[in-house]
Amino acid sequence: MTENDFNRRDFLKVLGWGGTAVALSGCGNTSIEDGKETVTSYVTLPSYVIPSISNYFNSTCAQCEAGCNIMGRVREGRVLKAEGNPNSPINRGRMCGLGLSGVQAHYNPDRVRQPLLKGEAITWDKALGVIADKLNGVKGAEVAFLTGNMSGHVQALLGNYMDELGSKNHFSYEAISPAVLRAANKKAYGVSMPRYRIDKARVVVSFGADFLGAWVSPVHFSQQYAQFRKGSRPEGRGVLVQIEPKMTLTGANADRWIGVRPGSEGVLALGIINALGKAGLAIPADVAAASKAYTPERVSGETDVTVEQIEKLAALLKERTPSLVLTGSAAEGYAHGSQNAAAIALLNRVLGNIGKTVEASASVPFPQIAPTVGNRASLVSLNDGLAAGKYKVVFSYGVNPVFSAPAALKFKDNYAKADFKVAFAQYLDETAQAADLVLPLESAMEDWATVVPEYMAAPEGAGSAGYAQMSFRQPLMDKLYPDTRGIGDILLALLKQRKADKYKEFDDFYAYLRSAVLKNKVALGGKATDDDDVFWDETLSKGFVPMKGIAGAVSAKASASDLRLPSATADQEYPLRLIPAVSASMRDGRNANEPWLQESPDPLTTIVWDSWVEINPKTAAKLGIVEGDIVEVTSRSGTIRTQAYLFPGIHPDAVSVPVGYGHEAMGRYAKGVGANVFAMLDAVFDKETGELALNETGVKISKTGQRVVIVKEEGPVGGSQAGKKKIAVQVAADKVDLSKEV
Amino acid sequence: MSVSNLLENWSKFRHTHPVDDKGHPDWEAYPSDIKWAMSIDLDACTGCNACSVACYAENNLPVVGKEKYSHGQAMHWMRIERYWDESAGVGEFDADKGARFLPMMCQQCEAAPCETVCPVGATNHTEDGLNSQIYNRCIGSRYCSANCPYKVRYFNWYNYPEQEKVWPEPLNQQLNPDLTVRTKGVMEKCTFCKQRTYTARNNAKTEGRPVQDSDVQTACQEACPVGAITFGNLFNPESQVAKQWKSQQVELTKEVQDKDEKEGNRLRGYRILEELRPYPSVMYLERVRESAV
Amino acid sequence: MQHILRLFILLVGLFAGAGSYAADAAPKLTTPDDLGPQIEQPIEFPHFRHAGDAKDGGMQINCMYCHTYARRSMVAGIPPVQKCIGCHQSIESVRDKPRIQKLFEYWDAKKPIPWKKVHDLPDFVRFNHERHIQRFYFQQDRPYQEVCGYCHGNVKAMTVAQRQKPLTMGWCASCHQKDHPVSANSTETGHGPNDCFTCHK
Amino acid sequence: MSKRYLLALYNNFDEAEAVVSELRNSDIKGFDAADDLVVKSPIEHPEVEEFLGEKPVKVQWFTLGGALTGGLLAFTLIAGSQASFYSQMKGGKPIVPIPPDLVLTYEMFILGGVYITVLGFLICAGLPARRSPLYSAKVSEDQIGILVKAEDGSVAKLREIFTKHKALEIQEEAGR
Amino acid sequence: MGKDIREDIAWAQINKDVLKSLESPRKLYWVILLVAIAMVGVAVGCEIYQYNVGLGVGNFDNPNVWGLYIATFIFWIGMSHSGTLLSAILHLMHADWRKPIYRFAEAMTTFSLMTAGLFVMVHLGRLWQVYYALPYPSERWVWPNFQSPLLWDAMAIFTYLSSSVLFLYIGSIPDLAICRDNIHQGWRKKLYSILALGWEGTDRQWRNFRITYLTVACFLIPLAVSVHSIVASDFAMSQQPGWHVTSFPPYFVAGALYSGCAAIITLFIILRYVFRFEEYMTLPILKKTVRLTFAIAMVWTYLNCIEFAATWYSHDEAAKAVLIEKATGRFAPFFWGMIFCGSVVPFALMVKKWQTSIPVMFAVSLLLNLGMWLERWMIVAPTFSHGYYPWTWDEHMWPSMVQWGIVFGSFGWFTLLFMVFCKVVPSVSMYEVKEMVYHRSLAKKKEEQAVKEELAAKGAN
Repeated sequence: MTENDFNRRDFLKVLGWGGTAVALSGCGNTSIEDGKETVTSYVTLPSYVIPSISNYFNSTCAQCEAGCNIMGRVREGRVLKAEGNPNSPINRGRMCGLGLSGVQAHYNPDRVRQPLLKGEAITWDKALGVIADKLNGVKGAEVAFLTGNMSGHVQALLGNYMDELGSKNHFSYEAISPAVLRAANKKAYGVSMPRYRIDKARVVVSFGADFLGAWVSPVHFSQQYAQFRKGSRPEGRGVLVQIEPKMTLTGANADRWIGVRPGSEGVLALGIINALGKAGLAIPADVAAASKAYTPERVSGETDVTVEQIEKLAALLKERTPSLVLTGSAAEGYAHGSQNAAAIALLNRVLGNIGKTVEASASVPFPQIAPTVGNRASLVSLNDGLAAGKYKVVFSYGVNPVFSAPAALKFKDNYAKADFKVAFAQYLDETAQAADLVLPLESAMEDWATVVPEYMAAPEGAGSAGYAQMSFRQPLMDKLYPDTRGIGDILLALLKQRKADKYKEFDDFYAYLRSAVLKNKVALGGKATDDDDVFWDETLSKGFVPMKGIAGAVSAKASASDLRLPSATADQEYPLRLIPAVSASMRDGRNANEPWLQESPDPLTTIVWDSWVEINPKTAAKLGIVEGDIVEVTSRSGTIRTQAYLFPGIHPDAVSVPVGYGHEAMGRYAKGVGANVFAMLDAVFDKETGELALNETGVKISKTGQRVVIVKEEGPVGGSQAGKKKIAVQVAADKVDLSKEV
Repeated sequence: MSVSNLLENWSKFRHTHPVDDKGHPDWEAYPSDIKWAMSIDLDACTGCNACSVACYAENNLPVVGKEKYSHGQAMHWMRIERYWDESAGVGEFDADKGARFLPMMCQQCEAAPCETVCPVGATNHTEDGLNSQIYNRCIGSRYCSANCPYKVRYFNWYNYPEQEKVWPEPLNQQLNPDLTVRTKGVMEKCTFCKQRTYTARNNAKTEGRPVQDSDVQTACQEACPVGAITFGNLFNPESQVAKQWKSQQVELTKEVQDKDEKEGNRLRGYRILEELRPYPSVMYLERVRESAV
Repeated sequence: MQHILRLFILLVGLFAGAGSYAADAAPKLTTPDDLGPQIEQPIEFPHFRHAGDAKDGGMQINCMYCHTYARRSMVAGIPPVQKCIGCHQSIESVRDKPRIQKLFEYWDAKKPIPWKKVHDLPDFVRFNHERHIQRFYFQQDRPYQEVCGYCHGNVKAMTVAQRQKPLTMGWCASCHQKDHPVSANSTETGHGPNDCFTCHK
Repeated sequence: MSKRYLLALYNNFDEAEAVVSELRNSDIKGFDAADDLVVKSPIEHPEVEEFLGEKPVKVQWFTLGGALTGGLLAFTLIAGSQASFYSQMKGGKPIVPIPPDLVLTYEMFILGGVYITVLGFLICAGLPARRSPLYSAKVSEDQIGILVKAEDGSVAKLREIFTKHKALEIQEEAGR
Repeated sequence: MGKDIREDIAWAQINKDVLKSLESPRKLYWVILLVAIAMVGVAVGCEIYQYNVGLGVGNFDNPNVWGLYIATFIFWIGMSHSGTLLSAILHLMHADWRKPIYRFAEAMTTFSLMTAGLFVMVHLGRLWQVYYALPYPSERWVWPNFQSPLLWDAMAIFTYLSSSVLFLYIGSIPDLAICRDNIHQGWRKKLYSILALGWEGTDRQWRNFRITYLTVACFLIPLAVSVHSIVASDFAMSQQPGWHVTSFPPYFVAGALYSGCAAIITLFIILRYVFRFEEYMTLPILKKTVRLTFAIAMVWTYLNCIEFAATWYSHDEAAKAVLIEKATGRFAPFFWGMIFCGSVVPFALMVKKWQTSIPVMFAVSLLLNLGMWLERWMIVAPTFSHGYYPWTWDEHMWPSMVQWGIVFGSFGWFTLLFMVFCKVVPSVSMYEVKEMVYHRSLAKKKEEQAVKEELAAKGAN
């Protein structure tokens, strides 16, 4: 690899994948075939490549923002599978289904293969020329760049580009990001994303944080959860209580799932504080004052949680410390979401968890590569700007707002108002279809990048306090399509249009990245005397580099003074609360065209290849709905038709529809599957942060008279074992001896 | 050939393998020093489906699509089952204590009901304790599936690679070359990642040492975010799986475990449908729930 | 009596006919002289020149010098072009032979040579070169010509390699059922695995 | 001296019986009732066999031989192939399990028995046979035929006996 | 109540009457034949489609891996048992009334076995590799698995089919000789003279014929029992709830005889009508067959009760669940249909007046056949959709038109074979009817003689 004339991509080339490469059509042909297939052979081959034996190259997963470190299994020039990097503090060698499906994003048959100008294939030179033309004479303030979460050197380049354009309009949008939580955390603990230590807690009370499914860094939290559940741990087996109106994967794994009335999470938190006080825990005066009015009886009435339950929970929290209270998307998606989050954060303060299970995290020492995290408020402001005709040229990368913006925002119409829209896209999704110019991206398995995760997990042991890391994404195989380019390369080319001489030393993004990394060798754990090539190779082979991060500090000064928690008001016309459910595999729908994800059943309903609406059996009985009824879910902003699924894990006042389905474009596996729940969300905003409140939509449900057989993994008896107690068994914790287990 | 073999093998194979008449293992007769086994901690399992997707990736499983899925023709070797509490009665579901998840795949039974009934001998017991499935030998009578108590055998109802075009170019480049893509009319099932155990055994043999835990992980085990799956050689007392089986007092060739007869048994290892005597090689650990809350 | 005789002849004839047909239909276990089909390769590689005995003008190169992966991988592998060039760039005497020129054409164009597979097993078969080389070459210490030649035939006398052995399942199994000494100077014997699953994937 | 064949047809078994007993008691030169007399009937008639005298039937021996061969062959084939099929183990059962093998042994026992019995029948009954020198379709309809072979000289005598017992028809042909 | 066969019927008349059935058929024959061919065409089309696309087109799913094919397979196997019952068992019992009707019953055995055999093929996922199931010495040294009941099945069917064909053939040699003697035109002449093997009815031939016929009959009886008990072992030897039942072999055998008898009644009536065989297929014979059917129906009902009771009072919860599922679940209409057709309808056979009523018996026999088909389906399907493992229970699987088409076509195939047979081989055994008439007249004579003697003795006194 250190040979000068050796281009790394050479051996990643797919060469003659006959017999040894893939065994297609396994059976049938039983004879020896002479001379029909070609042997995999190479011109040159590094000594570590042995045919039929896989090589593993470290890289970083791009399927969600957690940024797990992965190893790509490469054989005969093809990447076959993503496996976890065992040394990574984030995922510790593990993977989730979404991450594993990354290879299907790479090999996807529906990828865009060449630049498209209004649907016509053009060359890259022409495409870049068109961009230069269109930017000609446009003021910086008239250019907007919409991205999702970003970090690393691509972000640095983007920053440079925006500077060159003289634009400050970089909008970072994520449809399902925990944006309210960040703000609330900042207020309560002083850091927006502290390290949660589920593994150290004896009790975890999670207000709708689906940390095993789709929340922040699920694989990392799953690791912590595995520790937390170990009976042989010094703290003993941990207890998980999940409080949320719609059961998430985490709720399904809780010792106690509490189906709270939607929106009343903050009330319940204060009720628990109140009960804790009654149980004899010392409560700081301001908190005591704030929670004084929330007697268990009142709280019980508002939240639908029994008094007994609240008291039991308080007793458990008092007895078993340290505990950890988490705020998740289910609690923050309201107009008073920030208030909810603040009330819940008080619990951590009261219970003395801050500093114990809520730890300070560190951020990378280079601000230009630190993650820009997306939120929904930025989309709203972009939308407002578009509506006002402020932006002439709009770039979008890695986001699909036409699909995921609430219909009430009328984003699609506003987007059309911009003169020239450029989408950097891997698929021809809804946004790319609405764009004028589509530039095809390389997949994450062909591209170079660095990634700094927002949630900075740290390895065990000393030195974890100031730990920060930067992960590397490197090509795992040769480009499938010669006419695709990496985002870094495109940005570099665009920069060269503006300032050719400043960037002329960099042939491509790889060169830029390499030089940027080598320049900061020392900060990245190397010595100044290290050979550049050796250092670079070692870094790549590790897949990530630890850095001495800028450590933050957590404070326990959350104030309880300005809490205003509204009581729930009944909506006569739209009596049910719609909860858009975020599933671990589908998330916001950007991975909907990966068939493994479509075919892997939703863990709770086991439904595949379609969306559904979850209804509590009691509500369904009232409405006369049975499983498989096609129903119309109507809000003030829109209507969707989908199949009804009776689900015990949802509050009777709520219904839930998964997000990510209902694509009208994107590819053969995503198109036309299910209904898009984003399209029917009301435009209600969190009062403090301006975030779109996802759970604030009231709906009504009506039957259409049609009925289908739901396509799902579970059989007609549902989750019943039909009296067979020896299939999936559950025992009470005090009935087993967990402490001596191996 | 056959008569001399008969005479030669007669005495060798008169006795049953590996379960002799007394109902406990005749390990002496076991032809190798490896018995692959698994244990799955349901208390850790979160039901996230990562194992199942990993299995799709590793074992070239076809994605059949909605239409065929609706006909029950899904090809997931590892399926995640989700059960509810039924405190109020059968079919009356109660979500207060969450759900229970159970990853189900071929249990690699020691006395597998599927093996004896295959008319062509396409499924046999291997010397390392697996229940093999020889795709090319299969004629598709589906008798094995009919006789499987767990219903974990999956039949190729269609010609997925060629006629159904399940792997359109370039999706087919992802296929794992270590095992074939099965064509229509063939039964298939979980193999405990045969290609991985094969490589592990091969490497260990080349190095002249027994197989260790660190040599091999199944794809599901490797992916599992909570590490609920343990896999290894049950005959190696140093292996994690053997330790777990031992500490849970689960013995491979018993249909009723001694510990289950005892009062106040504080262990949680069990095997599914043990009473049918297939002697499954997968031990599950009961899900635990705190009752104080 | 006539009837009996007639019937007898009929039956015997039937059995004999069916038997001889069956015997004929089954591929023969070893076919020492029956070479497989001739396969056209991009370059007519003279195995006899490289691996042949010195008395026949060969250079007696060990098979595993070029097919170096055989001892550590499932597949024996075809050497990269680099390997050919490694020697041939310093062998001036044959530089202008047409085959060598062709080789250099590939090298200069940086293109891999599209060799055709000669010993091509069906897709559902797993054959492991490493295992066999380890067992017979390293442990049992047999000459490499014998070890490799058992399946590949007398390659050192061929130009382009041709399949000489049937490579059928029965042929594989005939060897797997034999007892072989476990090492060069051991009386202990063992045979190949019997499990279908070992070779079928 | 050349032989001649005579076929006489009768209406019922009583007449035929009378003819046969008379033929047997008669002393005609060159005619032996045991060898040269064949009775043909449209139905199976035990009395005919009775008055013709005991002639042992040997089909049973074929049956016995066939059945035993079939059974033995089956067991050897099955057990032998199980033992030599790479000794594949099946679901905790022995390589050569006796009880299941007996099922097929039993089937082959029957198969062998039936096949060889039928073969034995063909051999014992002399089938397939060429047409005998004299045959009348009446025999397969409703009449009983008595076919005799005798020397030229005794034809008249035989004819006389046949007519005496009200033969419906008498055919004659030179023999070989 | 019609008349029985006349003792004084002329033997030549028998020949004439029966041979008439071999003459050129009426138009209706061709119409039915064409319909049968069309039905076969449907099945062949379905099979080609299924062969090309895969078994999935039959709408199978993971638990329901066997559909109608295996149920129909058992149905046809079961139907084959009637021939053996009539020709072998009743032969040994010297029940002479079987003689006019056993020939077509035996033909039915052969053809239903041939139909059943096709279902084994249709059912396979890889029909083109079916030779893997044959025990032939191959270069690979690979053998089928002789422990598999499915292989026993194949072997039993082969044995039964070939034995039945031989039995049918041996039994009809004398009749073929009659045909040879009476038909002198065209291809038939050649065919019959070859098939008759030069049979002349000599005493030597008859002697060996009798013992052979008896021996083969003796073999056929245990063979028939073993065939259907082996089919039962396909289920009883497995471990599935509802299948793993000790009483399955006798239950299957009883069911087989039952459906066979029902089919005999159906065909009896059809042949009697079509060939005007009123003289031979007389109502007293029908009556006896009907009574026999009723007896077997009761045996079957009894075994059914035994099976249900054993399941109900056992501790096998899974088997009990399957039973409850059968009786109350999705299959309830079919289950109760089976009980109605199999156990209630036969009581119509008890009514004396109906026993000889052609239309009533025709309708009843069709219902019985339907009931027996349902029985087979109710054995196979519910266990699949309600096995040990609740998660895999499936209530939605319904056989697709491809499956139904092939099942439908199998009836056409059977009809086709049977109709061709009826025109080639006499469907009433002429020589045995002659024997029957002869023995009956002898017995009558003897009786008259005895009466006379008695009278004479009385007179003497």
